[in-house]
Amino acid sequence: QKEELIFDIGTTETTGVDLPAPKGRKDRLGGLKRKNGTGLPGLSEPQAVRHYVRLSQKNYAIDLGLFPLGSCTMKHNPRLNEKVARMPGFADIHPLQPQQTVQGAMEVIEQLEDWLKKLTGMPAVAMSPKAGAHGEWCGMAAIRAALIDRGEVNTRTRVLVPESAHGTNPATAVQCGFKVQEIAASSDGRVDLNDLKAKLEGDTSDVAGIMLTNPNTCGLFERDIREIADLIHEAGGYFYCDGANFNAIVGRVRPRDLGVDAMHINLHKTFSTPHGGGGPGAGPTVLSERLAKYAPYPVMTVDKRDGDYKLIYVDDEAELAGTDLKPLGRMCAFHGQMGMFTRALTYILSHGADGLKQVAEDAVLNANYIQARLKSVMSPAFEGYCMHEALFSDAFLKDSGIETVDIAKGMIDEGYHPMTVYFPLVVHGAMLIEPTETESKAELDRFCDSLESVARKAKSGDEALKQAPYLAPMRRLDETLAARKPVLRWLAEEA
Amino acid sequence: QKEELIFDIGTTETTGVDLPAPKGRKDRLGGLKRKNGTGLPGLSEPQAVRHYVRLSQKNYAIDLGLFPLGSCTMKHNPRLNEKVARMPGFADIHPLQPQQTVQGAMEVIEQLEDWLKKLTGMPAVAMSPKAGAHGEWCGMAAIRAALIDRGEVNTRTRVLVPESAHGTNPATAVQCGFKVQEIAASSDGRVDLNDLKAKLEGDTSDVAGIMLTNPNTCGLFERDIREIADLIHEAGGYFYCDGANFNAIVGRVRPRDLGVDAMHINLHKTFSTPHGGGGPGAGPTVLSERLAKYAPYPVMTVDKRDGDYKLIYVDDEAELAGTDLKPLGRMCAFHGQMGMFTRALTYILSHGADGLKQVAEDAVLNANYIQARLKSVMSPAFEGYCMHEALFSDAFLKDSGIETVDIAKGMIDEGYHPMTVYFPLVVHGAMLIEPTETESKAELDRFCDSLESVARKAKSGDEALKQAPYLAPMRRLDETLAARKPVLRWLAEEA
Amino acid sequence: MRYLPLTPDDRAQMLETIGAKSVDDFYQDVPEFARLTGPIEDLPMHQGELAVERHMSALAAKNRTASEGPFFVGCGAYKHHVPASVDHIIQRSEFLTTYTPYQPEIAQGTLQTVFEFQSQVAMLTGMEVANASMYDGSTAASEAALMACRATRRKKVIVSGGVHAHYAETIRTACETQGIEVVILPPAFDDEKALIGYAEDDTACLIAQSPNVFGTVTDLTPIAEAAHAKKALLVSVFTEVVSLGLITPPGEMGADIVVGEGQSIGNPLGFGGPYVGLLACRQKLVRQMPGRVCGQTIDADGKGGFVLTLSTREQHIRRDKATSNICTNAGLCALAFTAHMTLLGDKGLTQLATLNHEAACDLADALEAIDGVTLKTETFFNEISFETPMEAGALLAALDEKGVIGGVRASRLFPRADLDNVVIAAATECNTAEGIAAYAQALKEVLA
Amino acid sequence: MRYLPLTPDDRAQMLETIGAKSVDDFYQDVPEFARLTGPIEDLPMHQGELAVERHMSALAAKNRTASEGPFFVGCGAYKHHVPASVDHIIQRSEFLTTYTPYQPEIAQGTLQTVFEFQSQVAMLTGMEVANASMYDGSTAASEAALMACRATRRKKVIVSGGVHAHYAETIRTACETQGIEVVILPPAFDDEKALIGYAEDDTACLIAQSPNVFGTVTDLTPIAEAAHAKKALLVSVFTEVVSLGLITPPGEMGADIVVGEGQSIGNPLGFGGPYVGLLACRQKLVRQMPGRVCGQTIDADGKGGFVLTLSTREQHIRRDKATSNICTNAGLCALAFTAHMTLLGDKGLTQLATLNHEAACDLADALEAIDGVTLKTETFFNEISFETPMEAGALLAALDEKGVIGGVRASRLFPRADLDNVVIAAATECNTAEGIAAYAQALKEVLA
Repeated sequence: QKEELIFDIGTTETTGVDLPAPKGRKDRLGGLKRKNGTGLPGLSEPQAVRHYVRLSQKNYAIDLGLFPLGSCTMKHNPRLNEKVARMPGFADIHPLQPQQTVQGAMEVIEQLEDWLKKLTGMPAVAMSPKAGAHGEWCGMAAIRAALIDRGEVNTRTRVLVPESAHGTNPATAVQCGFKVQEIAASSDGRVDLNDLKAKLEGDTSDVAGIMLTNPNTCGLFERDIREIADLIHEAGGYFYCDGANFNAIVGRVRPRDLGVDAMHINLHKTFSTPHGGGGPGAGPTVLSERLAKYAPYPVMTVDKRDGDYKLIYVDDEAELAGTDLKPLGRMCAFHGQMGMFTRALTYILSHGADGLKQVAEDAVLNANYIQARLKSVMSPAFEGYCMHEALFSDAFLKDSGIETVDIAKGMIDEGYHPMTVYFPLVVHGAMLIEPTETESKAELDRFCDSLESVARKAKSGDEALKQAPYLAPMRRLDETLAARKPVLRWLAEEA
Repeated sequence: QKEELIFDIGTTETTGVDLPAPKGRKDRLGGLKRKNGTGLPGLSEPQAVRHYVRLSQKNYAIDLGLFPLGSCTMKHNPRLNEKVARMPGFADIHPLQPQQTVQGAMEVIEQLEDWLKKLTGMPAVAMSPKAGAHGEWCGMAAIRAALIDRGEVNTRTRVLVPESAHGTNPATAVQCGFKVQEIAASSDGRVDLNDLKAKLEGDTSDVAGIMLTNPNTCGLFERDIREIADLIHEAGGYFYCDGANFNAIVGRVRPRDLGVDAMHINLHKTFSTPHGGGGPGAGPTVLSERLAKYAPYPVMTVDKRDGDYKLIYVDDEAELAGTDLKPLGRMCAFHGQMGMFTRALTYILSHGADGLKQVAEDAVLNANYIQARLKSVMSPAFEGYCMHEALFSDAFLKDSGIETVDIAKGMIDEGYHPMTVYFPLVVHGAMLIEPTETESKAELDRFCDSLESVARKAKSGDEALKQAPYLAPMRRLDETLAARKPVLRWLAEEA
Repeated sequence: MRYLPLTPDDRAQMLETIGAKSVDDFYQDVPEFARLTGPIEDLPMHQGELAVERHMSALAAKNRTASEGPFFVGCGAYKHHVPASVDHIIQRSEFLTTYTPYQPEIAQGTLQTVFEFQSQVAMLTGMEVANASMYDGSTAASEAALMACRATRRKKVIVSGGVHAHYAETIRTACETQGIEVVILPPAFDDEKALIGYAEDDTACLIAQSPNVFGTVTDLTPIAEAAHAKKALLVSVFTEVVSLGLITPPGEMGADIVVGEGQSIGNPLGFGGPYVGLLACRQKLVRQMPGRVCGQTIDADGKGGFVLTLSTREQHIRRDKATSNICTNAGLCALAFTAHMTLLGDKGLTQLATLNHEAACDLADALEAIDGVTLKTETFFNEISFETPMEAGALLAALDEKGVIGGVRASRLFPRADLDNVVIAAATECNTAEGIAAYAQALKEVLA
Repeated sequence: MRYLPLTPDDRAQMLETIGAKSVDDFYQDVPEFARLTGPIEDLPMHQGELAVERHMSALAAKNRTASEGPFFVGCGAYKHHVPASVDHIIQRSEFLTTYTPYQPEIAQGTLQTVFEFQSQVAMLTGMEVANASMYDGSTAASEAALMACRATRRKKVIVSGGVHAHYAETIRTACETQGIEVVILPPAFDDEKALIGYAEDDTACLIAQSPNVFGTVTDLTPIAEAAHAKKALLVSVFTEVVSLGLITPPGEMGADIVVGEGQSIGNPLGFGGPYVGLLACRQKLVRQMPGRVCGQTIDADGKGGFVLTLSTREQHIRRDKATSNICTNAGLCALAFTAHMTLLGDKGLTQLATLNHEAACDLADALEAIDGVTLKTETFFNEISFETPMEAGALLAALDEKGVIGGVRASRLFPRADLDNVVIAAATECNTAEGIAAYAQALKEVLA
């Protein structure tokens, strides 16, 4: 059933709030009072609730079933985390109220920092990045700040990025003023070490660093990682690790031990803060000894007199005096996604050091189980075990006339959200399946049964798949039309 | 999609809670420790959340659309009410903790009592009844207590009940030790005043009272109500008014002015506490001067020394000394549905005296609009305006081969919950439609369009309706089978 | 008004369609003298959310919550931890804002959870069947007494002195209106077996409670045997459902009807309600059972599903011949119970019950060790009674001043001189070792 | 572990299916020296809900909430009342636990709300198009600066002295890594027009804020004209979106890109985040716009629906040539914004904005009347700045002792001696007349 837009059902005279009547006093707006209404439609509360509840039912969600989007890590969102985030002591405090009145909030930040540092083995963490890509930006900006300090910022501009990387990696490097050089992938889905070596031969005085995802976007652990780190360090560069897949190794491997200089952590992936249809994220970024002092504002310190936590908010020479801090600047107003910090800390304390290790292990076990169950029907992209996600190519669809997208849409009719498709780019017609640790074996079996059935239909060339889905709230949507004639907002029909 | 039972997906070894390990100390259970496990299946939190979220989507609800169940009053449940009920100061207090520590809770009760008394014009209210039927029981028990006081409990045993009454009325009368005598309905859907007069002619020394719903179950106001009240009072009996439909007159009519001696108020109907798939209810019962002193325990008083609220909990001569109270006994442990009181008071304060009046008027306007829109296609049961619900008979289905139940199931395929059907019993194939005040005109129009379309199909004898619904999560369910071979619980399959 | 979608324009248009001048027309059947013209006097007008929330918050802030400090109040309602996911589930629009599942095709969510609830209650209590829930434990108990009278066609009920006073009074109030004699034995710490001597040929049922209101756990088997010897029934009551995770279920001890309070699982203290009454019985009594019941069946396509059933017992069909006048259950509270119990499972419930019992054992140890304290309950689950030389109300007030909410004075339930110095105290998984130590220390100081 | 469904049996069976001995096999690519054997040291083990909730509650209790007493802190985040239904909506499982709508057929709920959001933002700001939201107002501002540079192919950005210090720093940090020159004018209470003199032929954009960080409301028209005369753009910033309910929208004053913080609508203070950045612009700039965008289309049956679109601007397609590296929006916060805005409508928003402005006027009146207080903001919306003879930090601490949280010392944002005695104070619909009187009284006492 179609749900109309608020613009079709609301009116500018309707409102779902009751406010006291204004007193009607003279304004002090300096003649800038609005002359025209906004035109915004209002709904009464019953209408508004119904509108959004009905719309919600048009969504698939992790609470409804397996959500196997590879590299997105859709896991169960514990409701305790939501409850804690809504405690007035966290939800109803202002970032600029006197710091003595928010010591509990700063303790939350301190405790989360402590966990993140210990889990990664890193000495410092910048908490303010607002999402994973923002954390990448923070890490690369810290490298840039270090290069400024070294007087090499104008010369060291080359950043190596594997071709299998998330698009955010090259985009971030460029946003931070670097130039991107691609590294080829090896046939086993990892960085081609020879290609890397070749690119680091000779003059490396232009090398700023490398951006590497590990486990990588093929769901594989970069087994040469230590050698790669050494190579980049020898070349005078820094090792940025994209921590998007940290959930596969948390509690089992510390990135510092691998030679990492900076790594962002997607709190929503590893520590289960809710995705909410595309955000908010949170991307705290851990930094090595070499980069620690460049962490951005605000910087948290402890007041030596009374042990209180204190945030240095802005570039203030007086405040920084006596420290060796050289903040790279500021990522955003205030100090990051506090609401995600409370959720992540709640999740972390619930799991503990033992539970987090189990999280990684179960995530990897689940992915390998899927790979094992499907390998005879579909085409695993690479040999051997995977980490937290199983990657298949479209080789098994050869000559069937069916494409990866059809498999995806076919899975919708099976009652599932599809896997990630056509990513990573290094695998043809890629299908990347990440079940996470919060799925039961029974659920995995049902999912594999469904995917197997769709794959078999596809192999047999079942034309019906090309029109799937049939059972979703909508049929296939025309994305080309949307891009060709963008309609990005509602407009009143002309009279 | 079928959702399996927890017994099929859970195991006794799985749990969705983490508790500290017991210390293993010697028990003091006197040898009564359980020898066998309960067999109860557990689920991890992700599994449990998914199970119940999936199940929820198999329900229709007011948040999804119009829910026109006549005499059930399904209106919007404001979320503020839910928020308030969950404030720790209300949710996390114990009914038996020291009364000095719960003065705020008692003030809530006092404030709600004040509103209920003023809205009904009655001098007293018993707060402990746990649902509407429980409130009826309370009112009839108060009448019984008064008759005991008059020494007439063994002689005055006859209670008059209209044939259109809810089943709870006669059931309650019998539960309270009375005998039921039916009063016939008049052709205009009200009490047949002549029949009533006939039954009160001659010796009325056996008359205990009358139970009358007003507005009545046909959605009509009993226009002879004052005369009826006078007749029953002259006969030496009491007037119990079923307040199920108080929502139609709140703020416009005070039951005390009509001669009522006792009336329960369904908080969920008039004051929008959530129905929750069948409860919990709450049925505070207002009492006239003649019945006030028989209100059950607990009785709230104000401490004369310090102005604190105080509840007299049990039959305690010392506590009652100096009052004229003669409590009829106790309706239940503690003091009623506190969680519903906080919600109802929140709703009442939100509406205020002006808003509550508007509630009644809009509810009645909406019902009359539906009646007006459908009267040409369907058969209004009675002439003239209705109150808060519109009643139709199945006369328009004559010779079509289609029955009321088919109309109901047909409405499911239109995306609506059906109206109340086959009630009241005095109307053949009754269809009782109550939209409530929280529906917009646009929603009413859509509903009327759908019902009109189903009614037209029915009139034309469309056989497909007899198999409806087609589009619901399930097809028509076999209720006869369920009753003939009752399967009321899961049982492990025998090995 | 934020909850009223009709606009002034809508109202005018609708009146026109109806052919009425104003809404006053609809109220023409109201006797003229009773028609109110404006809003009722002496009551405030509507207020916005901010104002109402402030008002209610201020009232809430006047109460002291059970989480604010050491808290040992039980006697029929218990402070337990409820997982946050339970509240998420019951706040789902589709559960919160739906009605009694009269149209099963679009109510399978509610119906399946009720079926799960009934099954869980039957398994927990060791009984054959259970209904879809009652208002609370006390009304479940009174319905059980009436049910026993119907089943035995007798009119006499014996209630032990260990039954919660509110329950006993609720039973008496309900039964007496129907001419049923109710004998309530004097309060006794540990003498449920006193019932045995009261089983006579005219007895409909014996009503025992275990753990009883003072905390004592009792073997019901001999009581059941005594009842059955006279063709009477044993009604077994509990107020703390968590006890069933550790104690032999009433069904294994011969009870015919088991009733109790389900609040502890899934539901907050909430100052007394809404709670959820559990009622289970033997299969042979099922048609005398009051209240709503859900049963399995199939749909027109042969697919399994659920419906409300056995409604021929109920008031809406049987009217004055119904088994009871009940027409709701405790829907949402029962759902909370089922969701929480599903999270626990046998493993979690056993562990929870064990933690409760151990906390009570620790409390008993700590208090018994204090001069002047006499423990009155030899065996117990998570609640104990003790006597001191001090009047219990004064004692609790003194403890309160030291920040400890120490329990319930027995005389609040039973106004009898011999119980004036008795305190009933409960301990659950929410009571920490520090809290128990604080209780002992405070009590020692008060009695010193 | 309550969040992990696999049982030991499951794990064993799955390993067998896979043909692995243990999970260690899967980690064989990890260099041996880096393989951890047990849980990481010096970190606690898992805990139950009760324990974790207690821990977090204790931390929460150490903070003083904005609802506890008179509270006047603004400067980019504002205390407003959010209707309870907004939180209900964003806690719907289907909104809370879904991902970016990559599969539009099963994500129309998210997509349609995003379309409604984009439309609301465009209408509010008086602009032609808006994106699906940014991280927050400050990052929206830095993205707008970068966008202006791309659109004009220039590398110089001028930021007014009225722009929130954090915003200015965020802009500078983001721009400088790309070799863009950022000129930040010295802080000024009411001199957005100072920007006019800085518009040159190499200027990509002027960035003005109204209401500015001190509270002053400014007519942007002459600034826009100055920018346009040099073919530069005007980027307009706001930190209090409620102001748009009462003030002429930037779109009507010639702004080319409008960015701001949306927290005030639908979102709690939350100690600084997550918030929701708003970004709207002229139609002609749409392909330079960063971030996610939703557009209307039709499905295979011709039915209207929504999809993410214009993704060729984005990093996952364009990689190193993308308009930005952004790959999320503020999904849930944007939904909260949209739901709250839908409840308000034009009528409610106008009323809300008026109440805010009147509260600030009342505050200004009350404080101005005190000896020693100089108001520094002639025009304002809901925030004012004032100067006293006392250092602002000490002043606020003294107010705090009297129970009033009086605002932000300007030197916290701008560490400059000339601002040492300046306080920035905001008032909203949450500030009562009593609270404002309490502020005035406390201030009078402190300054006496």
